[in-house]
Amino acid sequence: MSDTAPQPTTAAANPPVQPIAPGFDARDVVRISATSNVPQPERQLTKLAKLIDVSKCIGCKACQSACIEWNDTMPAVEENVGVYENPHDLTPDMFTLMRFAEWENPATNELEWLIRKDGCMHCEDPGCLKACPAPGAIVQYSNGIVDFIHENCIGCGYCIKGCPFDIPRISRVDHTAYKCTLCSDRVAVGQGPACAKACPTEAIVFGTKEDMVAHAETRIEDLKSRGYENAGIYDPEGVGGTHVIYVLHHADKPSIYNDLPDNPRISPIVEGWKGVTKTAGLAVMGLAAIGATLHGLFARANQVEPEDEVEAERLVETEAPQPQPREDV
Amino acid sequence: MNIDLSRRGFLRLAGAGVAATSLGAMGFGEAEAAEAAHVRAFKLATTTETRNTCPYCSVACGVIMYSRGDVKAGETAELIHIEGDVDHPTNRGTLCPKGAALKDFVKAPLRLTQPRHRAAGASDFQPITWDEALDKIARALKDDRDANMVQVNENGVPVNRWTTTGFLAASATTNETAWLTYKTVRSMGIVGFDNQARV
Amino acid sequence: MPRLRYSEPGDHIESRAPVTVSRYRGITRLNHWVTATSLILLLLSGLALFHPSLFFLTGIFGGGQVTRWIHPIIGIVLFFSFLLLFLQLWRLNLPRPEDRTWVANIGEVVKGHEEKLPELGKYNAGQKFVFWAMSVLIVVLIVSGVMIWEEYFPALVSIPLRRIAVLVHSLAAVAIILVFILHVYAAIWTRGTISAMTRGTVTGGWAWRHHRKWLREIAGRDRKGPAE
Amino acid sequence: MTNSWTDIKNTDLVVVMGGNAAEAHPCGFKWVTEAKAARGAKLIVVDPRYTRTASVSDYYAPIRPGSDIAFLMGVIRWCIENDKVQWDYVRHFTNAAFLVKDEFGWADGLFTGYDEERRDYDKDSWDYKIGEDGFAEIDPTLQDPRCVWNLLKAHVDPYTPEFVENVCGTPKDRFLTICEMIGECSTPTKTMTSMYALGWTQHSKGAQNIRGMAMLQLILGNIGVRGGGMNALRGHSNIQGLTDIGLMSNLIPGYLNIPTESEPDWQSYMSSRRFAPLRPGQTSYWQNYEKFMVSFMKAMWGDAATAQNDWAYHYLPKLDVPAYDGMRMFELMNHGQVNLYFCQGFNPLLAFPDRAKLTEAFSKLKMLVVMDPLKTETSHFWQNHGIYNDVDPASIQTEVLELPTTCFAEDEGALVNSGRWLQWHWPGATPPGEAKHDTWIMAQIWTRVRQLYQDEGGVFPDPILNLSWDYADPGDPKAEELAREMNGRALETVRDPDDPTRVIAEPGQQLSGFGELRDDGSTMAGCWIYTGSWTEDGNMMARRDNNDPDDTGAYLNWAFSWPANRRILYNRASADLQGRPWDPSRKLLEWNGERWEGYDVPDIPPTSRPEDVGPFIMNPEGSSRLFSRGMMRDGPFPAHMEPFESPMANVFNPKMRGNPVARVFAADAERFATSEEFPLVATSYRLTEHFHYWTKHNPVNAALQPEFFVEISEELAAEKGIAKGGRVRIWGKRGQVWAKAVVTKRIRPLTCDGKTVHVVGIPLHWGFMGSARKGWGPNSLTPFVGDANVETPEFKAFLVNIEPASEEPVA
Repeated sequence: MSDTAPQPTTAAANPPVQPIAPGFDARDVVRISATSNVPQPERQLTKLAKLIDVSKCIGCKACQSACIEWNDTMPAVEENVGVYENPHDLTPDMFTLMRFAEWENPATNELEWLIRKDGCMHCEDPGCLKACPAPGAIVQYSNGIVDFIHENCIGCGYCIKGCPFDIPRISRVDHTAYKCTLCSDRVAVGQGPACAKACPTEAIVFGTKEDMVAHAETRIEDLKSRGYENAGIYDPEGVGGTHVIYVLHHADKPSIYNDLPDNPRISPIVEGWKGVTKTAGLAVMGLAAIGATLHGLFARANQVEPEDEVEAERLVETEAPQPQPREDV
Repeated sequence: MNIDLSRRGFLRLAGAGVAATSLGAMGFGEAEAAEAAHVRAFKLATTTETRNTCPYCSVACGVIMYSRGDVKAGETAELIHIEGDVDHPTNRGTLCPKGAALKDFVKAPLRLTQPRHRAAGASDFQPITWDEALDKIARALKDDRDANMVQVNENGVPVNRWTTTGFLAASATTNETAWLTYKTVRSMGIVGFDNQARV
Repeated sequence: MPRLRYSEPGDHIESRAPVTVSRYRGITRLNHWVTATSLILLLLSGLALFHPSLFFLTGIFGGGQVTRWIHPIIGIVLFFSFLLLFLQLWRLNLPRPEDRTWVANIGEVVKGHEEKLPELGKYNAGQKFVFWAMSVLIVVLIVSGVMIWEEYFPALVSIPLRRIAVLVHSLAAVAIILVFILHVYAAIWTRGTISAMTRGTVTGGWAWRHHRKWLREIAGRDRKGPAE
Repeated sequence: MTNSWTDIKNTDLVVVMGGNAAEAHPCGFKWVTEAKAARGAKLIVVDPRYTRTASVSDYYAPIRPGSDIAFLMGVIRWCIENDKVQWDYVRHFTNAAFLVKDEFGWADGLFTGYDEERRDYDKDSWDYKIGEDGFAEIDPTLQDPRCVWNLLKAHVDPYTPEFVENVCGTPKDRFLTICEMIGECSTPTKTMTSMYALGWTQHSKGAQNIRGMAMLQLILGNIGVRGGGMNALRGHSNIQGLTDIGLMSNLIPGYLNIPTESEPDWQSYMSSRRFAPLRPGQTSYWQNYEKFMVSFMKAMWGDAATAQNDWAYHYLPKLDVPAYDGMRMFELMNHGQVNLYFCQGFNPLLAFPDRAKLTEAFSKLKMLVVMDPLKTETSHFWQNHGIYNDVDPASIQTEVLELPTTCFAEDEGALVNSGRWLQWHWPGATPPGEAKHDTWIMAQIWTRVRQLYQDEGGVFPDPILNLSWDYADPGDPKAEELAREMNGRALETVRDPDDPTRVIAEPGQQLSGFGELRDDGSTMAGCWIYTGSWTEDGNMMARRDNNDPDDTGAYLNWAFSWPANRRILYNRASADLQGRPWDPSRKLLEWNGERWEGYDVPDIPPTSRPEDVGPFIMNPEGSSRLFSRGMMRDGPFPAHMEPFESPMANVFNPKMRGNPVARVFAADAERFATSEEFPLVATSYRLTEHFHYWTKHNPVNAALQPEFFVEISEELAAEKGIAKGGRVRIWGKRGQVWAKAVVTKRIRPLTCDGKTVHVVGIPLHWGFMGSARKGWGPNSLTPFVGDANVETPEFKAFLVNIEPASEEPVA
């Protein structure tokens, strides 16, 4: 096995039909949910990224369609609720979703239809993985892909609370969490994700993060030449950067793109819960248990003396009922 | 909660539970993942590829159909996936939301699988064999043609036109189908002939 | 007859030589043990999801999926079972002035010098603390628990609120486990106590030593005869 | 398309008007984004709605449905006024210099020769002055007041920016910004491309919309050049092919015509078709008409077609009306004059206008035969589906046969894309159940009919009995056999006319180009423009070499493009009069002193000198036409006409309704609405999530866009009390539908003729069959009238009203 896996790019060639060994596997895992000090792999895969150029996106939903077909999911036929989003939200059967926003640019008074492909951002510092209590249910490979291992998932939904982007969804059928895998199975054989392959305008491209950032720069240049001074890249630091990055015409205000978080980070509450609470709590409970045991063993127990029994008998035999103590009245 | 599922969950996960317990017993260490990290097996491995073009709009994107079984080898072929053809100059592997879902169009729940006949006034279709259907059609064509063919107009000019039968041709059939259809329709003198070019 | 201040109507002298006193009716004991069992199961399943080093505990329940599914259900059982218990016990767990003195001299309690303390009714301040702490924490746990019950209330509250709920839930869990430890420990350390929840009776000596007012009240009442 | 999808990457400016490429042709639109990203090209969208194409445009302007001609004439006026004209191109490659008859004129919205009775023009005056030499008179200086250029100037004069604003509702400043962006492309080194579709064709003056832009493109010198052209984005995958092969009432493969009653014999038929050149030395390619026609007759009737019997001329039907198009057939059907009707992969119940009328018409048939891969609305027109198809089956006496066909995945053959590429495809799946290939079905029907005529005799059996049918298995012809037949082969030895010793093709050999076709019966070809697609070298349509020297986007070795594998039509016009490319950086063809060379197949003979032969060889003038003579029924210049259902009167002539020469059947005239009863302008369109009425059968696409909706402005919603996502009722003169309301900023009220005009957008993907939720198509509302020249229904501009509706009653 070579020490570097094949370098995938968007549909560099048609998918292979001959059996081929996956380019990465358990040996390339750098983070595992509910598991500390994971042994670091000998080899480091090149960091990957999917670039979504919102300025090129025509909102055609080819990515959704390709995603459904590749993953063999089948979202329900819902109803129209007055918007273009269908399904209405991410679901266990819809890992990516076009979100549409009609925005009037106060600077130009022009209407802009901002269409953003929503889905897992594959954070460098994944909140889902941090929150997950099930060992091995969520893993991160050294190429940046954050993947769910369904056999290990217990369906508790902690990943939902951990995710800064509201991405994972729990299946009502098998009670495990689902989200975009970045088509890890395709990437493993040197293909780009299904959505990137399909995207008609190549608004979605896939490759090494380095290349994607470089490509983003050229796009930003073009956008600036068309009057979008604030065009820029969205690769939020708060989560250590992401392996799904956006080119936005208005990078100064991500939230206009259907509430894309301005400064996403793992919630301090989640950090607290999974950090100090977890450790301190366990410690306190442990100490209390141990303390009690020791005290029980070494301290003298509170015994009932024989004279107590005598007193009791005398009382039962002789004592008249006590007068009611005044203070009780 | 689907009890049945939890039962299966129970059975599936019981082993894991036991493993974890024993692990825990040994030195109270952290439980390890029951299932090692892995990526899903690549589903197109060992399928048969066939080049085709998308039947929807006139961009005519190149597609590759992946099937189990090979039609050219005379086998029955089950379509399992369709993806854009990277070699194609126009779409370069990309597909739109319709094209990307072509497999499920081919396998549409309402695909027709047998000839059906609806009698006058009937409230539903009944199955009919191909032979019965085709003979019915041939007979109807001949009878109507013989009855209504206009051979000459009022000025005695030969016109050989047949207007009481019409034919709407498709928009996504092959040129070859179109040519055979043309020959059939024109040789009979049908003038009520149109296709979907305008709608 | 005078209103009972230190005992339940059911409490009575079981036998006179040696004196045994009936402290809990069968139904109350059953109620207590159902509550206790669910609390222990919750503790085990909860801890399994609380800290990876305890995840192996899911094995007891048949794996993570089942643990995840069963934990909240047991929670519901606990809640209602404890509710019953609460309705039976809350009156005599109301604070009394002597509790203050008792708490002030908690040192003597630990040393076992109860003669230096005021006479007590059916419960001492420690027991009352356990009772009220349990009551409050169980309410907190059930409320926060429902908020994060993915399976049946996936979108009951917003994700930010769910984050708070899960934090509160785990903090409350830690607290209730501490209270639980205290409760169990006290029951063991104070010899002769367990039988109250097993057989339902305690020895006269135990009653005299720890809950003299309670003993006096039922003794006096029995003297007049239970007929009244 | 004059150009190809891949050529769009060569453009500097894309104008999407009368179309919505990003939504309807996403993968073709890729080349627009390519041009933007790589060349810095700009994208302009003019549409009543702010579409998904507009969402990635550089500039957008709204327009009132059905007012495109006013807009386009306005742009032409602005270009002329501001000298944004590519003069060399206009002078040499258009008919600007041709002198027009003095009688020709235009007044009150009408051209000379209008006959209100016949709803038609006498077009005699719409032509050139012909000199003694038999050639058209010209004035190269463009000084003569009767030259086309000056007549054009006069014609567009009324279309001022104010006029445009008033008629189209397009704000003046937006209109002018667009004029300036377009004007930049009048330099030889900048090109603009026009991408349009049904947004222009589906009007009662659709053809004139397109002429309007074509004229603008000629004035800017953008026809025949890389990154330019008139690019019609055809709707369906092989609608180009079916049109090429002439599956229309009045066509013969290769755009030849079915004769009319006024052409009783071969001579009279040919006389009006071999156009002689109108200028010295011009090609006038239709002079070869007879070669194509004879080869076709030989392909049809083989030995039964001889010079003696006028090539079996009488086997062809003769028309008494311009065409028995779909709409005329439904009109006849409705009068009980049609007994038997076939629908092959076509769902007319949702595709043609005025569904109520269609249902009535179908109910009067004796038998309806539907061949389709899917259970369609048409094959179930008689079945009750509650409010979605409220009919009484018992009262419908039509017999229906539903025949399961294969689909693309299961069959083999060629489809022709919008860029005229014939691409071969192969089967990769086994047909479901008893589904059969369309070729098998047609062959089975025909052979059985022939059998009946052989056994029983009957009326005029000759064309059937003599039809050539030499296939290995007559009951199941193979795609290859049919493709070879269309390409054509030699029947006798074909020799080089200039050098009779040189043999071009031996009998039985496949021909390699339509230049080899003969009018003496020695060749046969089913479709002359396809000659060269399956030669002695094999199947050219199956070629898959995607090399593209110098990245011109031509891909000459990928598949086959008609005619003669040419990728850009009129490509000689990419070079100036001396044969030098207008834009050296975008060379397509160049005259090297002896011959034309470059990246494409020249569309004039490779050795004909640039000064001598004009680029537009199909026209007798040798040049393109700013003035179209009598070629179109509704005028030699496009003039503003209102839709038949319009919120305002025609400003040129208030009495004129719609297109004065469009065909209107008596009953339908009664069913046109006025803006008094129906104040809202409706327009129909496609959504990117769906394809026509097919993908509602696909659960995936059904999930992506599940339910029928209409789009309205926030202003209209407020006015009518309609809530976002609420259910509404939309009704017109011919029917009513219920839909969900999408309330959007992307549709804004327009101000036309001083009035506020609200637009209601009605997408067309729903019906009562399939996986999506049940709904309706806009055709329940649209008027039964079509374009004056080609009868494309007026789907894009009609009148309706809208109101909030209660939730659907549970059946």
